[in-house]
Amino acid sequence: MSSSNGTPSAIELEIPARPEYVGLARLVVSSLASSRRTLADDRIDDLKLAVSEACTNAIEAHVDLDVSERVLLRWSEADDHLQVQVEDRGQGFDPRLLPTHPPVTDPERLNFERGLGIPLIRSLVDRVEFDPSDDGTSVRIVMFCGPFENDFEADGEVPPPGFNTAG
Amino acid sequence: MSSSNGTPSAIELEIPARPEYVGLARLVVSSLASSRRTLADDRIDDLKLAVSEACTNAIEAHVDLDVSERVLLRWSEADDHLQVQVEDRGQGFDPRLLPTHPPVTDPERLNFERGLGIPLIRSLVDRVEFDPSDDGTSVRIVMFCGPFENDFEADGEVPPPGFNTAG
Amino acid sequence: MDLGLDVTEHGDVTVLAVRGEVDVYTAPRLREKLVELVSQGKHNITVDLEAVDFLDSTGLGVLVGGLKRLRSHEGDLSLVCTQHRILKVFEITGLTKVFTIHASVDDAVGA
Amino acid sequence: MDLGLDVTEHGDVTVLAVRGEVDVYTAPRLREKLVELVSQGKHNITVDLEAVDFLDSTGLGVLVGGLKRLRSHEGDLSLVCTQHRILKVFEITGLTKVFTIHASVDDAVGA
Ligand SMILES: Nc1ncnc2c1ncn2[C@@H]1O[C@H](COP(=O)(O)OP(=O)(O)O)[C@@H](O)[C@H]1O
Ligand SMILES: Nc1ncnc2c1ncn2[C@@H]1O[C@H](COP(=O)(O)OP(=O)(O)O)[C@@H](O)[C@H]1O
Repeated sequence: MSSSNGTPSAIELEIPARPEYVGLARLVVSSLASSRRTLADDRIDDLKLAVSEACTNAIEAHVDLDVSERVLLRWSEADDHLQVQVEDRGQGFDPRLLPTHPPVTDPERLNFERGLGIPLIRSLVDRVEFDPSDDGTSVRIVMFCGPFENDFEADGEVPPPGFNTAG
Repeated sequence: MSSSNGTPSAIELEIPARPEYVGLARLVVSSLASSRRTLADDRIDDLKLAVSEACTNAIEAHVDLDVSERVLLRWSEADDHLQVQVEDRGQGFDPRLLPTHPPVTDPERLNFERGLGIPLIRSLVDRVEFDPSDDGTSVRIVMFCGPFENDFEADGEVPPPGFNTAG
Repeated sequence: MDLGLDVTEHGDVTVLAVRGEVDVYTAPRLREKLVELVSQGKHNITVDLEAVDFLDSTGLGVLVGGLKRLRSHEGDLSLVCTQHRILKVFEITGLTKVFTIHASVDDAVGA
Repeated sequence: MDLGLDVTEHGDVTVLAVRGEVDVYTAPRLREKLVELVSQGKHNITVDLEAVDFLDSTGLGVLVGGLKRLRSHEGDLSLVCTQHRILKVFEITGLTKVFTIHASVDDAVGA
């Protein structure tokens, strides 16, 4: 039996750090989120995409390392929020040092095929924390729900900070 | 990160020992099994039901114990088979001492609302081993697939040993 | 995980249509509904399993318990089931010999 | 997890209809297909996303890469998308201003 450090009601999914398992992580998260009646369908989609991006980054962080490394997804719930933690054993990174993209109207914009994941996560969920260490990275994603849902609901149409869509 | 004892390609799902999570175990197993192209749809259904029965027993084994106990499901694959292990921390049991049911034509048969799970598992999968200990029970379920699939395919219409359907 | 339970009357037959997954989590609701129907004097019940996606031994146990309860009232509990994967569970456990299994609700209520 | 990729020709527009989930696992297949089409001289491509259930940043990256490649051939890559949850991903990233997004394949090939 693996270590169940933390909340007794947590659910853990541990997958090999390989692209074919990101779909399973999405399936588990959307199944758990939809049994949580207070989370609207489009917020479930947001959470699913954010977790998928975090898992993709976690898997890519292992690319140059031992292929037998694994990614852990930990789901937990509280009265007013639910939380998904994605842990990897990669080299870590400094989220403050990520480049920002040029404005979308700049022809240079097309040179950025990458780097869309973290801004997406930031804009889709209510709270995200990146906790890189020498042992790997832990990404903690929080969605408020239950009685407090409306207070915290983000408007998905507004470009988040980190994107420059100004002309 | 939880302990990844064993195969690097294993997938682990750890759930609280509560009835509402058996559906998640089924979802994960059927998703993994259907990405394994060599397992026919009705065999996926068989595996899903067998794993569900094993998880139900694992959860029931915790009923009188600490509710914070957890059930671990471990999926692994090899060339010619896939394996699902279900581990609990319950009191264990001796599978050889389970009662057999009276013939279905006996009116007494209706007194057996329970005890259908393990015979179902035995009949649905290619191999099952119960490994009870003082620390809990581990149930190992194996389905052959890939090039060897047909050799081992069970005929679901034949009542398995352990059931007495004779008149 | 939802369990749908719809009751309709067809002459002296009460049809309980079940929808979704019947397992250790949802089976108690099926049991309660059957107990409730019997206590309302419904002694001829057909459980329609056509919209059931999954049925495990807990579900079988509830159906066997319902049959037993109805027999003690001189009644009966029959099933409607044509789905191969659900029928298979009854076949393996020998319960096809215990329950009357109809191919449709029409069959069941006309029978 | 399957990714469906169907190519049809509509006059001088090549429509690539994508089905399923576009993520880090499947996006390489989409990229290869786009590269293949461009190397066959198809420089006016519409990617139909109506049957896509999921699209992440890897998928966005492949589409941006395709647009860039086609522009360098004086061509274009446009999209067909009306699904709210897919459109949203383009909106958040500002890519609605980079791609021409049509409401139907007819719109796209007539345009
Ligand atoms: N879990 C992680 N471990 C190590 N580096 C990471 C992790 N997540 C993100 N990064 C770094 O941050 C960069 C930006 O990530 P992201 O915005 O998701 O875009 P992309 O993955 O397309 O590059 C990545 O290229 C990577 O260098
Ligand atoms: N994992 C387990 N831990 C402890 N006891 C178990 C376990 N699995 C099965 N058993 C015992 O075996 C019995 C028969 O199990 P089963 O055939 O699944 O029927 P049921 O669960 O309906 O009783 C159970 O009642 C229980 O006493």
